[in-house]
Amino acid sequence: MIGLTHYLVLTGILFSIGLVGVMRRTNLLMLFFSTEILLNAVNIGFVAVSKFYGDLSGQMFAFFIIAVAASEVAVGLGLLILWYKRNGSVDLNSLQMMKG
Amino acid sequence: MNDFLFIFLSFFALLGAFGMIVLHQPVHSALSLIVTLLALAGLFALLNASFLFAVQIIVYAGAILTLFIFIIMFLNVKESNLPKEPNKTLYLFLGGIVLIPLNLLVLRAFYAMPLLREPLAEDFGEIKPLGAELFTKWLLPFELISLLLLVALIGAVVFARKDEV
Amino acid sequence: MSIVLAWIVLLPLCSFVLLGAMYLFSITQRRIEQRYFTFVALFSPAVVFVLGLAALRELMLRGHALHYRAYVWLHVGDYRIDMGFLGDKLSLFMVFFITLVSGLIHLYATSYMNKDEGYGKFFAYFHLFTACMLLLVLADGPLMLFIGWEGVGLCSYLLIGFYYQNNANVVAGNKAFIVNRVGDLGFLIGLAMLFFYGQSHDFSYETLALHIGAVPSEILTGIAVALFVGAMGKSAQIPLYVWLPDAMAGPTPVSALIHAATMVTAGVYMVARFHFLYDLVPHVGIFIAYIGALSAFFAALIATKQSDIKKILAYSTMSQLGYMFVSVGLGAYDSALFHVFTHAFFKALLFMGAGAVIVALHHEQDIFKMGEMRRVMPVTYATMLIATLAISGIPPFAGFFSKDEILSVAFGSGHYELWLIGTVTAVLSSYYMFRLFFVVFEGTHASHSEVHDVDWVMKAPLIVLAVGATFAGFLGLPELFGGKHLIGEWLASWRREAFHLSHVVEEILIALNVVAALLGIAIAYRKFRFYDRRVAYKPEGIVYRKFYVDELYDVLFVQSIQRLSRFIAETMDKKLVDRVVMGMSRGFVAAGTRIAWVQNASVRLYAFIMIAGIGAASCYLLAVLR
Amino acid sequence: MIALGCIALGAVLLMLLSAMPKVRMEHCSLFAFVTLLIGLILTLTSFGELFTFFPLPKFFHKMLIVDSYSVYFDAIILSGALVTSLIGTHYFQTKRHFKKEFFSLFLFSVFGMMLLVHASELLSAFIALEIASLSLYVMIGFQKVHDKRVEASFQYLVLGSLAGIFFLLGSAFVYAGLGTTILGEMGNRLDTLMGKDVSLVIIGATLILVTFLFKISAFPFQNWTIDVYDGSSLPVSAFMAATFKVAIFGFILRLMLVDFDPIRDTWDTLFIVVIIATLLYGSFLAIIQKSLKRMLAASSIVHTGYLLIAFVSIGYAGESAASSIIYYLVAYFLSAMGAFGLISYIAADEHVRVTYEDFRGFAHVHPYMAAMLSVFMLSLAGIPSTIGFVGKFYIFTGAIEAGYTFLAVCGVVATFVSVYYYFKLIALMYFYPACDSDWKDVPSLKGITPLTIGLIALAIIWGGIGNTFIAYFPGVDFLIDTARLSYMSLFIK
Repeated sequence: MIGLTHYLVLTGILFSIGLVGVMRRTNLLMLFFSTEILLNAVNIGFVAVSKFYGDLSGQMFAFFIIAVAASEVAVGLGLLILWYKRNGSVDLNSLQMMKG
Repeated sequence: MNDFLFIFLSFFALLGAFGMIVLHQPVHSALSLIVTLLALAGLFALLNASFLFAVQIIVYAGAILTLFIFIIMFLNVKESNLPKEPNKTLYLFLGGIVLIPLNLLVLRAFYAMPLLREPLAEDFGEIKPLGAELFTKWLLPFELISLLLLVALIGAVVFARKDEV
Repeated sequence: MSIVLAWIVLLPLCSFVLLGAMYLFSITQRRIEQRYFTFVALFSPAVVFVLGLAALRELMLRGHALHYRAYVWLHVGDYRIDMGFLGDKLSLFMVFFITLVSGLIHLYATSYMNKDEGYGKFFAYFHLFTACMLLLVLADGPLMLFIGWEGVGLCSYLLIGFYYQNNANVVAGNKAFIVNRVGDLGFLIGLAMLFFYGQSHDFSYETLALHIGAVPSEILTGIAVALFVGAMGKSAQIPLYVWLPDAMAGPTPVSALIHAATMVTAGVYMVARFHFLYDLVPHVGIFIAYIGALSAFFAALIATKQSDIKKILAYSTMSQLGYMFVSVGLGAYDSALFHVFTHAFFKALLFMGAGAVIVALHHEQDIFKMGEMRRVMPVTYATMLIATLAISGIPPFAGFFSKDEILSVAFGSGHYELWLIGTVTAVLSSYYMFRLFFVVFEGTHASHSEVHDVDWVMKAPLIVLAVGATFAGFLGLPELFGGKHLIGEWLASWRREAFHLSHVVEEILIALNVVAALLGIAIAYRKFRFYDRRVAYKPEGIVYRKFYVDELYDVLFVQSIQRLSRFIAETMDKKLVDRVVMGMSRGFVAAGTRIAWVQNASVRLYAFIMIAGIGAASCYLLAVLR
Repeated sequence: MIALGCIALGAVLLMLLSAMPKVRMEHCSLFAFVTLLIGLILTLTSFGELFTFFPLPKFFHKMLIVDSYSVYFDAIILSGALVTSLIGTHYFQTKRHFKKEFFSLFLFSVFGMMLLVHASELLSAFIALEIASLSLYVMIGFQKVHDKRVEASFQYLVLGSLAGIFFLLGSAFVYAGLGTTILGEMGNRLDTLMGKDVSLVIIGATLILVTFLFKISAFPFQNWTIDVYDGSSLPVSAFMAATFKVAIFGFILRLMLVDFDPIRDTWDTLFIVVIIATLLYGSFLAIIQKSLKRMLAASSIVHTGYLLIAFVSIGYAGESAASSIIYYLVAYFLSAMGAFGLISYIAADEHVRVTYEDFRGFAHVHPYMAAMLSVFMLSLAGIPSTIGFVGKFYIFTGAIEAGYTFLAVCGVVATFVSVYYYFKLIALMYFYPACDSDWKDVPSLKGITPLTIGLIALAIIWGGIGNTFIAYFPGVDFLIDTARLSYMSLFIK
């Protein structure tokens, strides 16, 4: 019988994969992809808990999180284009002007 | 049947996510991500969240991912221009190690959760009660989201437009 | 009436603001003539001196301490800290001589700084210093004392680096700053501990003294040592003394006021102020006394080999401060303060005399390039002679009585080795002081040209101080000479226990002191009375060979002592102490540079650190949650 | 509440106005200023009273709360924003890259911060946080011509959204554990669960804390601080350092005091480690910096450490610790705002007068500015007779009262070290001869910006000395008493 726990474990694993993605990828685009995975992992968790309690709040959360994700992506992609036009690179390591 | 579906869908979700972080080409990663998102949409359906199921497919897979792919096409980064990612496996490994405690912690917490489920209302997760809830109880966040999107809009415009100065 | 205490502090502060504003106006807008600055600069100290006298009179009339609570500064719950001023016998005694000496030095400085570009700025800082010093003395609690403490420090750095165009001065200012940080850290820790353990409803000396008995004695020891570390820094004791000789880079009036007469004695004052604490931990007192004795001896040794007139005086200041710490350490706070009092006169006089010589010789500070100044500046010569006699401990000059008292306290306490060090130091100090005196004022064949005497504005304070240096000692005339020990009576509550010595022993001690001083003078006379500048650099000249006694001395004392003092001056002082203190700050910077690699602007690394942090937190939670 | 609406309305209106070609940037700046002023006046009308209520419960369902506590924070945030707009006037006028929309975003971020303080539900709080953060990201990257700005913006965006996700995950856990996300109700549920296993809630709350530790730049989430502050334009750095921290503390204090009170002990050890590491890291970094801006950024990490000391003390000395946090926030806000503002006024360009060395002998050329800068440095270092000292004093006494003597000692040591890097500037300005560089482009002391900075300097000294010189004029006591009052308003049922 699949219960809440299994969904939350899925959340945990997906979240970890997302975090590894953030740490591993140097491509700036991939950074946003990883962020999306992280957000989706959280969504699954919320919706599962929502069903568990029979309370719609969790689904609301998921709904709002999608909107938040969209807005972050909008700004992030704007910056990305700006950076690419300027430096011709989507390499995270090109963002290392300030040191020390 | 539900159990089988869960295992099937979560397998694809994880596979897609894993593919996303190991594939080198942005387009491949994006496609892999779509697999995850669709699998998750299926899981939403399993969880009686029919509205979210639709939103996930329409907004996430349909809009956000399309935006990503559009950007990928727009930038059209050459293979040679793609960032070199040395020591990939090392980072994968290191990242895995760092995350072990967090995962253990999560597992530990969840096994303590009761498996009892409260009986669900007949129409749980359908669009009508969801809409009613959204526009009564959750009115404030809903309005706030509109402001957030407005800010994002201004931000995107500011960054993307040409400078007149 | 006790509000006068607040005005004693506020008035110099107001004149500081006024002078500062005038100076800023003068350099940015329109030039203000120097005499206006002079007027403000002299008016305020004079009034403050009168106010100090008024407070003193009030105290005598009332018979108990004046206490003025200006306002509540902070209150946390029912705990409150007042901004208050305490005028008891100790603080008003300090105020008396501080205002007197500082007034005279102000007058002197008007001539010394004449036509200097930073005339206004100099006096603004000077007044700020006076305000802070008076605040330090009049504070009614440790926190206010700390404000004054930091304030005088700040002024000291500002004035050391006054001629900031010269890089050496800046380095000296920075050095004083950093070394004093080390001391202040100790002081702060002491205050924090005192605050923590001495908690009651407020944080004034009065309540602290009442509640201090309840504090465990190990803690008290810690507090006492930590506070003394602060005193070490401020009063230039081993090992935190390295800044004082370098501090002589400042203008001479600064050296006279801050680095001789007032600020450096703040450490002694502080220990005396916390006598209720130090009385409970006599073993810390012994430690203090030893540090003091060693500082006195080391400094005196170093002084015998110096050639810069102000450095000699700086080491001598350190040496005299050592005496004071011997005395406070042994619980004879009154004797220490008596020495602070007499020392203020003769040391200020020495510095001002030295300043006059320096001005006369167009800012020459090497004593071996001076000589025969007696003829050119007789007034300075006479006053310097008085001051030198006073510091050497020749009766009836001021230094004799106070030094004798300290030595007899050391003897009476049973710590004979302290007494012995003190006496040997006395020989050394009379030696190096007369060495300086003979070389500068006597000697033969001086080659300097174009010497002019200084004007009377500079000489007048010298004469006043010379009178003080001659007669100040009579305020503490021992009973042996049929006098009443006025200062001893005035500060009677600042003595832990009385040491009774029989009259015979006292007479012997006095005789020994005089002999010690005369011995030092005699050696100096032999070596330097007819000091000839031309043969100075030929030690194997015939004149020196004739005296076998000299040779003997040379081998027995001078050479070995020279070697020792050179060792101390060069190896210990420069390499060890300097390196340890300055090294600490450098080490910190180096460590900072090393960890900065984490700050390499790599987002990925930052994310990794974040997630690793979360991982660590999870480990912790895994361990804690059951 | 009305103030909140006023700011939101102002932001939207300003956005619409900035589309009109006739409206110039000066107008927008003025409009933003007036909006903030109205907001502040509206806030101050209920300042210092004890009350709490949920506005429009029918529509907002206890997701928004208005009490003395939030009003107090509103007042700080609004005055912070107001001061930013005043001291930024000169900067915005001389740097041509600021457009009209900038002020709209500015108002939006102020709105987000105020909302965060008023939020009484986790998701609303998150959205408020996102509004504030997103506006800040854009504000940082606004001067697109500088690569540095874009990079800082990018870095903040990436790391900020990563940290934000932990908030969401944490809320999911808390929701799983408690079944609600409304503040107050969460506390009640937690009380009924006491004695049972609440590890899910603890983990969730820890993850929520992560986000806040990130935003206030505590160890190990602090690396971005220096780069982002350095990359931002000075008024924006000042705004971030002073105001954003206030808002964050406003929310997290409410969460900790009202809801997670029963489980707070779990974090004690964790916090002690975090505090010590934060103080150490910040001190070390601040010492080695050559650029003033980076030094201020690094030292803001140290100040976070001090604030966290008070934060852990809450468990044992609730009232005094909470009010000391609030007071310290005011003190830091004034000092940092003054320092950043003055430097932004003096430094003409990105590469002129940014390092310590550039200020060599500054006092001999511009004595008034040097004096003000010294006041700010003294206050940041916590030297007595400045407001910074009083703030630190309250924090350390609170820590000692709560039994964290060791932390207080660490704090004192960090303060002591901080004297080094703050006084270095004072020493350089006063001890050395003026360097050869051209001082002509330093603007003279005219206009609204220097006036504001001068007033801040006076306020700092005022706050440090006390208020008994002129009776009935609000001073330290008033601020502290109101802080206590606002603390009490949290517990009105």
